[in-house]
Amino acid sequence: MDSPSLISEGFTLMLAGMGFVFVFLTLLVYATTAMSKLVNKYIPEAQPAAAAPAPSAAPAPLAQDQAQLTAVIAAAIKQYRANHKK
Amino acid sequence: MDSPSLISEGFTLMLAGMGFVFVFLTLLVYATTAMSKLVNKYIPEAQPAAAAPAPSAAPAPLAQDQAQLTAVIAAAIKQYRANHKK
Amino acid sequence: MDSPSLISEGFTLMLAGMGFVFVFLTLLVYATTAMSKLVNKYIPEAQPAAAAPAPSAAPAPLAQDQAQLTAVIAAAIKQYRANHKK
Amino acid sequence: MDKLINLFVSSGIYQIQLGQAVMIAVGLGLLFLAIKKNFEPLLLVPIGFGGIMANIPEAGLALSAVENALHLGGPEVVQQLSEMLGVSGADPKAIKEAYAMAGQAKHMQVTQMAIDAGFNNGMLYNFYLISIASGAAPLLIFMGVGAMTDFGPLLANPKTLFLGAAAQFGIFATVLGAVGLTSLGLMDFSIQDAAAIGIIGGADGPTAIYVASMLAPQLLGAIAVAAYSYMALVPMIQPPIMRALTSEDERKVAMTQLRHVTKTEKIFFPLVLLLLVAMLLPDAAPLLGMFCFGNLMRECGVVERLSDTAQNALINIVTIFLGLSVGSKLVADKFLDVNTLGILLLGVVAFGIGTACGILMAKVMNKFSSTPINPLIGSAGVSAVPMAARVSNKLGLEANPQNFLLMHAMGPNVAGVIGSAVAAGVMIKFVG
Amino acid sequence: MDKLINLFVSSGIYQIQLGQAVMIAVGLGLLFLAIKKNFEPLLLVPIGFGGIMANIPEAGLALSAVENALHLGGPEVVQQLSEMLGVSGADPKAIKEAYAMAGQAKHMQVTQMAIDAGFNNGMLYNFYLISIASGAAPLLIFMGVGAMTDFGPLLANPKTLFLGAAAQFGIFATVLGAVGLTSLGLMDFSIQDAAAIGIIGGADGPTAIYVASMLAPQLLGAIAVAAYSYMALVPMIQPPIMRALTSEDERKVAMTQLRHVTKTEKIFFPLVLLLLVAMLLPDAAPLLGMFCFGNLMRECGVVERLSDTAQNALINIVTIFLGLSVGSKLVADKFLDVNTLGILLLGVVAFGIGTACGILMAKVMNKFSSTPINPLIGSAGVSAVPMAARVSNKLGLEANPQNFLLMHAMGPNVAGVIGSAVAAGVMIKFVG
Amino acid sequence: MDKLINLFVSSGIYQIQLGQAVMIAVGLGLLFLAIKKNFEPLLLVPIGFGGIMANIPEAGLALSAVENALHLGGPEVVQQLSEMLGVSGADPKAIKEAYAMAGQAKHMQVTQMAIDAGFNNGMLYNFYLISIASGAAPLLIFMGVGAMTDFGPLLANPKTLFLGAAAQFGIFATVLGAVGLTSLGLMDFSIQDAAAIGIIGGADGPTAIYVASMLAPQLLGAIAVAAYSYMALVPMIQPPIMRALTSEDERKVAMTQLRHVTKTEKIFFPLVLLLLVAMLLPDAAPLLGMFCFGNLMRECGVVERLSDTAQNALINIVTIFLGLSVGSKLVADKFLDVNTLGILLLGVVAFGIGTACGILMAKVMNKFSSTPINPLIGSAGVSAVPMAARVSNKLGLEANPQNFLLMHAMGPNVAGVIGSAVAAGVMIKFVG
Ligand code: NA
Ligand code: NA
Ligand code: NA
Repeated sequence: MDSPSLISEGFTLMLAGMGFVFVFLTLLVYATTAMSKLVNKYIPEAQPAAAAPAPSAAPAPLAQDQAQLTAVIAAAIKQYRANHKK
Repeated sequence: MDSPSLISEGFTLMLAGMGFVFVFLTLLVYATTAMSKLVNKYIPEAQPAAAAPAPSAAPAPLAQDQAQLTAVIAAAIKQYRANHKK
Repeated sequence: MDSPSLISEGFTLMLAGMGFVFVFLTLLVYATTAMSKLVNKYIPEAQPAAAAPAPSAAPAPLAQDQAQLTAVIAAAIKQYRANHKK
Repeated sequence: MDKLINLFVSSGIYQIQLGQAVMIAVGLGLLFLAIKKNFEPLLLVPIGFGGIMANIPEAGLALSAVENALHLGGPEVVQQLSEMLGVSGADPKAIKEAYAMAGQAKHMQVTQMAIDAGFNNGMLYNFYLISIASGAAPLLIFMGVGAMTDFGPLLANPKTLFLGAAAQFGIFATVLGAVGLTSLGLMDFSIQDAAAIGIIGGADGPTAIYVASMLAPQLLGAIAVAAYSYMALVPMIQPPIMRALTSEDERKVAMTQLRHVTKTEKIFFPLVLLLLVAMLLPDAAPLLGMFCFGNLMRECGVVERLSDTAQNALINIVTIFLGLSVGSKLVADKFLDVNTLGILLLGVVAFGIGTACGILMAKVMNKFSSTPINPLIGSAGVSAVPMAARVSNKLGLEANPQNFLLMHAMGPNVAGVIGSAVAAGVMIKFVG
Repeated sequence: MDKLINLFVSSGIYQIQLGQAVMIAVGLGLLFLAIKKNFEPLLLVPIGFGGIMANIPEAGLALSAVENALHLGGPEVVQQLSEMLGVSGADPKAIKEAYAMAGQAKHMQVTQMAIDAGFNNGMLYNFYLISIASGAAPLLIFMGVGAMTDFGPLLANPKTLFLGAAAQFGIFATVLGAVGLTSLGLMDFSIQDAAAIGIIGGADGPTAIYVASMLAPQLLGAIAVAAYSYMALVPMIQPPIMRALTSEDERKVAMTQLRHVTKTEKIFFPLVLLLLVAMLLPDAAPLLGMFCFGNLMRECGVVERLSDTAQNALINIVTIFLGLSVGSKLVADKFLDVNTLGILLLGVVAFGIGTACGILMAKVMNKFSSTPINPLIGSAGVSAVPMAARVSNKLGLEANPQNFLLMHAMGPNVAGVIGSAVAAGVMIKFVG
Repeated sequence: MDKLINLFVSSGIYQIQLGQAVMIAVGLGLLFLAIKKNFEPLLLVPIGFGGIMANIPEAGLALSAVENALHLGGPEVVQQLSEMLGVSGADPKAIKEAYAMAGQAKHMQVTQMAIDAGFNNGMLYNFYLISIASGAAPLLIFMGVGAMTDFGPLLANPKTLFLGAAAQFGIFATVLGAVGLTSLGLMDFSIQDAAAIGIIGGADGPTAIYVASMLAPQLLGAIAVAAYSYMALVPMIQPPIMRALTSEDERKVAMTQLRHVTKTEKIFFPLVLLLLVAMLLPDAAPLLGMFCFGNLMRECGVVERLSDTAQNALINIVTIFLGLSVGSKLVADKFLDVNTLGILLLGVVAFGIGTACGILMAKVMNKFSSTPINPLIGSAGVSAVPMAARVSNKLGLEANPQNFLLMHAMGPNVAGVIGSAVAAGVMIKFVG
């Protein structure tokens, strides 16, 4: 940046700033729109509690919950370590 | 205070303390009485929201509000600087 | 403890720990039972506010309260100092 | 087996000192007074419980990292501490004194060493540092009290401020008593100690704690216990004095109804008070400033949610920590001392003198006033809001069943809060 | 007698400097605006009161231990300070500058000396350290604001995010204005100062305080006062600009009803936003992270009690401390400066430009959009939630009594909060 | 243009490490479990969210000033750090190790240097310091839990304390398991680590966090996640074990109705418990002391407002900070380790063994007791209040639709809280 004048610093900040604000909010528009579409397609409101196919009896999803916790973390560790073998 | 005895320190503290408490609360009596008189004279209860003459339509006092903010601070700065010219 | 192996440390911790937990909770069983008995004997529910014999008129217990505060603390200090004369 | 023996040896029952047992009993006594006798329970329950916790042997909950190192550390640690502080030998008392005399830089160095040796501040000690040593808790409670205070009766009759002034004589007479006892060799109080003890006569908990934390932190436990206990005892301490100093006729005096006070006056009052403090006594600015701030939030009508929080969630949270922290000052070493008895004695004298002076002042004012003043409201000038005002009302009703003094007594009652905060400022100014 | 004279000499009225008197008047003025004119009273009441307390002569409530030592200490103390900082002579200004240039280790050493000499941080200074210097208070307020924000209208019409982006031009134009005034020699702002001033145009109090505390703490008082005052003035500042830039026909445009937004979408939105921040602008992570956290607590439906506390007790407590701490920056030395006038001027310009850009962007979008967009909702993009949205609604109703724009304007309104937090992140990144 | 490139290079998406991406996914997984599956949402929502924030690349929210300087500072800063710590070369790992080994004085010196170089503690790191490292947050939560706990059922049947004792075997068996896995070379736990992992079996969140913060802070994230997750899973983990160890007839056993417990007994109980702790196990005094204090506030009936605040505003505020702070320990470096899997595995084993021992103890007691004891209430001894008691009730109703065990199971349930706090005290005593 070799000591620009204050004014030019101001200009750069303005351009970078407004540019970034627009880029960020544009991406947010797309991300939000996509999220809404996916949510309304896969998790429609009538049945909001079923992220996985679980319309069976009560005890069934329970066993699966326990698995989910370990799965969430074990998968995380596995994937991480797989990618970190030196 | 050239090392007075503990007792004399206690006496001084008592005299100064009671003296000051009375002076302070006496002034507070006068200040409060004066305040109450002024308030009841200039800001009577029936119309408690009007510190400045503002009984006109809605938009009028608005423009004035903006001025008030700047006025409050600008006047402050002006007066201060006026008194600080070396 | 002269550097025991990790396993033996674990065993010791288990024995000491479970032993202590049982000793503590057993004592708590006895203490609680005793407390309940004493409370129900000396402070039965119908009259729960009378730890000292105070079923007389209103002013009487009042004078006694003031004494109680000083008594609580004065007795404490007295007993303490009595036992601390070197 | 070794571990079990070790466990027993380090258990409380093996290590307890007599003083700690006594203080645990005192803590239980305070809980009894609070729960059974309803002595200012909001403060005395946490204080009593904190006092018990502070005296649990070996737990060191009320001690600093350095004190814990000194108490629980082996001879090696103590040796290091004494070397660092330039004390020859390993006498704990000498080390503590050297520590107290040392400057901030040395304090930090010694504390770092204690932490490196594995010792930490106890839980209650940390609570104390944050809530009381910083000055924050009493000030926030004062803000909440301000948000709960209605200055209407005072504004309707500002002369009652004189009653709040007169009642503060209890404070200063007690200072004199404390230095007197010291001069007689019965007690051992410095002028700072005397000032902090005197403030008990202000009948105002947060003010007493604030002043004690600045002038005589080692007496804070006893002073706070005395202040809150005597406030609870106001219905017993005051009536005999009030009856002795007034005639039946005087007690019957009916007062003229208070005039209506406008909302605007109530908004201006805390500002007037703040400006007067700013002009005359900056040392009372933290206490009275926060008090006025709380009151302004209450009266201005536009920050309801802040005022609610100041009167509820915030003051409750602060009260819990303040109470436990005061309790942490009930450790045996510091509390079980003949000075504590002196404080209890002087405290009740302070209340008595304050009450008497309030009554006498009211009698004088009644002589010179155009409207009648019932001398019974003078005793309310010690503050102890709202108990003292209720006592005035009760004695008034006894003399004349149509004579409701409650609102008249609320004026001197809140004036007493201001009066003792001013007295506190003067003391901090002169001997702080 | 000596003591009484001493008392008077050290009283405020004897010691007050003109600047302090002026600032007390400014504080009273802010209280007037807050209480009488309802200018953001939740913040301006504590700020105004804090400002008065900060200027109480000799009390030093807003000063650090070192500043108090420098101001109240005798020549000996000042001498010690100057030696420790390597300043020759005892000019307070030179000592302050040397202190500001020194590193952390030296700061600690000097502070320890000041404490040893009997001086302490003022109450308001401690509040400032804990609430603002730590960054905690604005973040916690942002969390509470998140817990109060309904993103439904934004999710129903995500395009309105563009309006929230456009309105941020007010921020950056103001940066340019500030450096321009400096280049012209009228003011004296660094690029950091300019960035902090610009953020006033974000119309978002906590964001402005957060950025100012990081980039230009010496301007924090003026910036916070300007930000909150102009937010209160939005109903006056915006309408003329909105009328000037739109035709009667444009203001009459009716918008199609917003679609229903599901609970699940509302739960996912804060996570989507957080991930985008994580990927693109880590420097905005504290602000937007806490905002999203608050919003997730609100929407997820399983932590009601945490959400309630974040919206009530916690945000109220933090607001009290934040307000008093901002007030502590209204000390005369730092506030009574021509730069403060510049800040007030630039702030209103920022609001104006932001409003205009929002309106113009809405006009452009209306051209290209399949569904009609009323340009009046563009001005809501500056945030100032929910005032700006109400202004849009009001002008819409004036043009067409059946045209309710409130919910439509809430989209850009909350988009403006996100937009200015992003702008804050960019500024901290580049000039922080 | 340079600035925009610079912005991209320093953006998260360019800098993210695989571990961080994985941990963000774990955070989202925890939020899913909390929100969708209702796994202890009050803690897991803040923990999950905090975990995501902690892994935002380049933001350093969970890192100390020194760690941030090491990670984000240029080679010059790293060089300075390594010189100050006496490390040759600039290997970050070696510098971190040297820092960990250094004493308090050196820590301060290095931190001052990092701040001078422009780096600061991250927001979450500050939250962690204040809420967990100080020990305050778990203790305050325990106080709130005490204020919510009704000891009536326990007082009606004190023998159920034995069930709370037996169920703690899960804790110590797990300690053995952890050191066993280490001896087998599968994991790498010290005895401190093993103790902290064991405490998961106590089924008590704040106790687990308190112990982990003292004995194994580097494992705190995994331990807290395991503790809260398994508490949520109690309705799945316990029933199979309970069915396996009891016959249909045993499950049908009806228990005699609990006697009435007086208010006075309830007031005395926390004091009895406190005194026993004071005498026998000072190391459990902070945990059980605050628990008893909360309970005394609840039962004494004279400090309603403090009790309310402890159960609501205060515990909620503390929960928010505690959850975010635990989340800050989910940084990739520390969490993504095979030890975490070991902790998850050992945790569920601990719950299982505790459940089994509680049931077996209840069967033994049923043999020797004059009144019948349904073995199903034994499993409630692990605590996990009130879930475990509900599970006992549910299985009882399945066997006998007239058999309501809920109140009977509340006795061992709260006994389990005391039991694990005692176990925690023993562990801190022996390996702390
Ligand atoms: Na008083
Ligand atoms: Na904005
Ligand atoms: Na347990």
